[in-house]
Amino acid sequence: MALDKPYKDVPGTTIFDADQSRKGYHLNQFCMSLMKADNRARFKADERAYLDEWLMTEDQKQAVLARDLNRCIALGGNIYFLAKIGATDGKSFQQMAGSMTGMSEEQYRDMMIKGGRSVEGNRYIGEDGDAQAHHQPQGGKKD
Amino acid sequence: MALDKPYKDVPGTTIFDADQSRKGYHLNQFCMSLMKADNRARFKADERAYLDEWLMTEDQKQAVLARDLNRCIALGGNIYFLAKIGATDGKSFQQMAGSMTGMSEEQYRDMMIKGGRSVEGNRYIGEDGDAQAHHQPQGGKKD
Amino acid sequence: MAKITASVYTSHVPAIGAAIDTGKTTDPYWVPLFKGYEPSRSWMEASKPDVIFLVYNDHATAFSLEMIPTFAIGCAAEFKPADEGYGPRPVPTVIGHPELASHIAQSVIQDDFDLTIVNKMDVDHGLTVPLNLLCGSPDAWPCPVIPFAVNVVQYPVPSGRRCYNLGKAIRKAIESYDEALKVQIWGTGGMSHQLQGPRAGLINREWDNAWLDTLIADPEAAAAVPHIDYVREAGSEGIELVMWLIARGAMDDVAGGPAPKLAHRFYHVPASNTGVGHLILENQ
Amino acid sequence: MAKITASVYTSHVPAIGAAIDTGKTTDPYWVPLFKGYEPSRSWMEASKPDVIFLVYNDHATAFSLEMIPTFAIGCAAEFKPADEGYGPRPVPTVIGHPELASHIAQSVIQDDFDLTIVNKMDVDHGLTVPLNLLCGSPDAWPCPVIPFAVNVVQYPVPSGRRCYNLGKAIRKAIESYDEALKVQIWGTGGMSHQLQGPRAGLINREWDNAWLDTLIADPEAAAAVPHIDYVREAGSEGIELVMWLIARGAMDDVAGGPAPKLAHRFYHVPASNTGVGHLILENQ
Ligand SMILES: [Fe+3]
Ligand SMILES: [Fe+3]
Repeated sequence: MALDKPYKDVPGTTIFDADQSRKGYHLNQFCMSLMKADNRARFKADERAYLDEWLMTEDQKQAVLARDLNRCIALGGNIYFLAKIGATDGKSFQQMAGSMTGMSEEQYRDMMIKGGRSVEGNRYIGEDGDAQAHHQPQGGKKD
Repeated sequence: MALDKPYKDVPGTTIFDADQSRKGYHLNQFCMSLMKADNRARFKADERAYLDEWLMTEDQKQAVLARDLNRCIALGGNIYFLAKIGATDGKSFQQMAGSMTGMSEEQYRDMMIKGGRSVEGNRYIGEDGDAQAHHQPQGGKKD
Repeated sequence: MAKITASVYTSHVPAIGAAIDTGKTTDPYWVPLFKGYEPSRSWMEASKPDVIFLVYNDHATAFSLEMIPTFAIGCAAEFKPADEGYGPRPVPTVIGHPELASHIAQSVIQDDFDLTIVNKMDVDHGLTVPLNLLCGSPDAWPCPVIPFAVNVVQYPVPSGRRCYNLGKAIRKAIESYDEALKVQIWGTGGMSHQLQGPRAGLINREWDNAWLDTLIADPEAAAAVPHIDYVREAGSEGIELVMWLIARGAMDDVAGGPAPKLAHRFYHVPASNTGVGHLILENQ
Repeated sequence: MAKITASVYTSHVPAIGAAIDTGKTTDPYWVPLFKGYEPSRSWMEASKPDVIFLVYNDHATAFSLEMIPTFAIGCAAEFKPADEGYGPRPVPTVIGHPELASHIAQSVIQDDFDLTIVNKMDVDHGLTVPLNLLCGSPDAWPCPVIPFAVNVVQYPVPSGRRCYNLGKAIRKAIESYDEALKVQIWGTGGMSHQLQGPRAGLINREWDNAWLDTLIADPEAAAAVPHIDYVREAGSEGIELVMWLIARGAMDDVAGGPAPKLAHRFYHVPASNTGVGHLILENQ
């Protein structure tokens, strides 16, 4: 691609640039529609039917139905748009953010109270911080 | 006013600046609404009723009903917005522009075919060109 | 790498579109005008670009008073002809070039031009009339088009100098795109006209032609012309000419290359209320 | 002539708004945060401005992907609190200052900043939470507010340097307004936070505090920080800090005047996902 992307080497992070924006256009515009109370009610009443009104890919629709925000972001979603789904579900930003880390709500909240996630080991892909791919999923699943 | 307006000394000319835009906001937004065929039909069916749906001043409504474009401009209208009224009436831009000069449609068309209005005497207020206030109305009314 | 091959300049009078749409191009009134564009259509067929970067202004069509962007770049996959009040013009949908448009947006925003990115927009006569004049009335436009809208409706509008410098930044952006595309940049609008008030109908043939001379030979000087000169000499809507400076600023000579070749020049009065000017400049 | 009396900087976390709206400000979790703003509320009462120029970012609220302005200035008479998905916040309508806003728009556009002029817009937590933090929860905000929205959602976002230079131009504009208004300029958003992906929850207390030191003492250096440093060190949403540079660039010392007085400084982790920073700088 022709866009210069110096931000590709940051682990666990997707920068919402023009390429992502293009990929996620209809997904994000669907999210915007949830800023109207009427639309939130219609979405809640029949999520699938509401999603089918939008020119989204089946993958995007499945990711929304599963509330898989990491997948939504991979498919072009942006967190400020996706937050409208969380708002519709009555979730806080902390619950939404935490849901992307593989940690339980409590684990994530505790991490934040203790000062948040450390940047050490999480600056560049290939270091050994907790946000690196080889430490996924974080939190509970120790097997 | 705090805006610097070097264009105030040009005769027969209103520059659409922030002050004009504020004054004409609802008038111009009414004009924009005529870009939808349904709205044009509703406006034509009952102009007064349609205008009453907008937060326009009575002066603005009267100027629209009278198709007095000079008055519309004095009240904050901009020609590109006002042109939607002319389009609804099936008028061309030449007919609309001509209607503001006090000339007949034919007089205005003839002037244009002959090369348009001369800039001589029409650069600064106080010169003696045909667009100066003391030559108004131009065209037909020689009394 | 992509390359700007030529710049095209033309007025974009709505009545020209109406003449085309209603089959009046052979009326005596219109014959001299369309004749002036015949060489341009041949040139266009011989010099077909891969993409046209088309600078125009929206005439209170896509942008109401709710939001007025100074510079807006169209990054969508397509743009439909707008209903300006007469119904949409019967011309093809404009196919965009989202990848190049996004690349240009990224590059010039990082060069301190504060663009508005537009992903949904209908395009009005300001964009479609120039396409007709250079391409005729085909079933599909010959190549993708990136619409670039400049605010010249509500003051303050950008200065000529700002537009000229933006052209330089657009050139840099296009020439850094890693695909070998031939790109034309078009500047539209103008020349002298006034559509409002007792001074409506103003045309200034001498001033228009002198401005064309300057634009060709000394674009720095053309870029230095202040707004008030356009209003005073070329009528209130003559201000549209600042858009030509974006195209001119993108030419090779401005970046130290050779002077462009003047492939065509045409001037005609009147088209409806307007003095029509037209230039084709080729990079050498 | 109008005068910038002070600049205020603060994070604008939505959870702070939710804590206020649901009466949780005295919960142990929130007490330290609101305590940190107590001196600010006293200061605000003692230093009441005539107008607040409030720099913030829209969080996909007023601006969808249809149109993304880099810089948007609110020129309307009023701005309603937006429904961000939870229903509108129960806070007062924001009263604008159309005359001063238009004057600033005219001045900075002529200084080559390509603003989008906005005459209709709802405002989200990015604007209303800072007002609550400094003014409490009154029936009406204490003075008119000019909302100034910066795109930090879709890349490319404006550089820190561009924001800083815009601050200088805004200062010049305000100081040329011919009414003796006391104006505060606020920069909001940040500090370190990341709301997305496996790296969500990142906070960098050391970096945040070093950046505050730099912003106060060496704003030129703060303005030179590239985007990638914010993302890497302060999380993907840490990029919001570029907005603080607009306010900082508008202070007297940047234009050759004396250094500002640090009236208050506060830092707290966490508010929800975010490292909260807050400064008040007074012109001397
Ligand atoms: Fe035009
Ligand atoms: Fe924010």
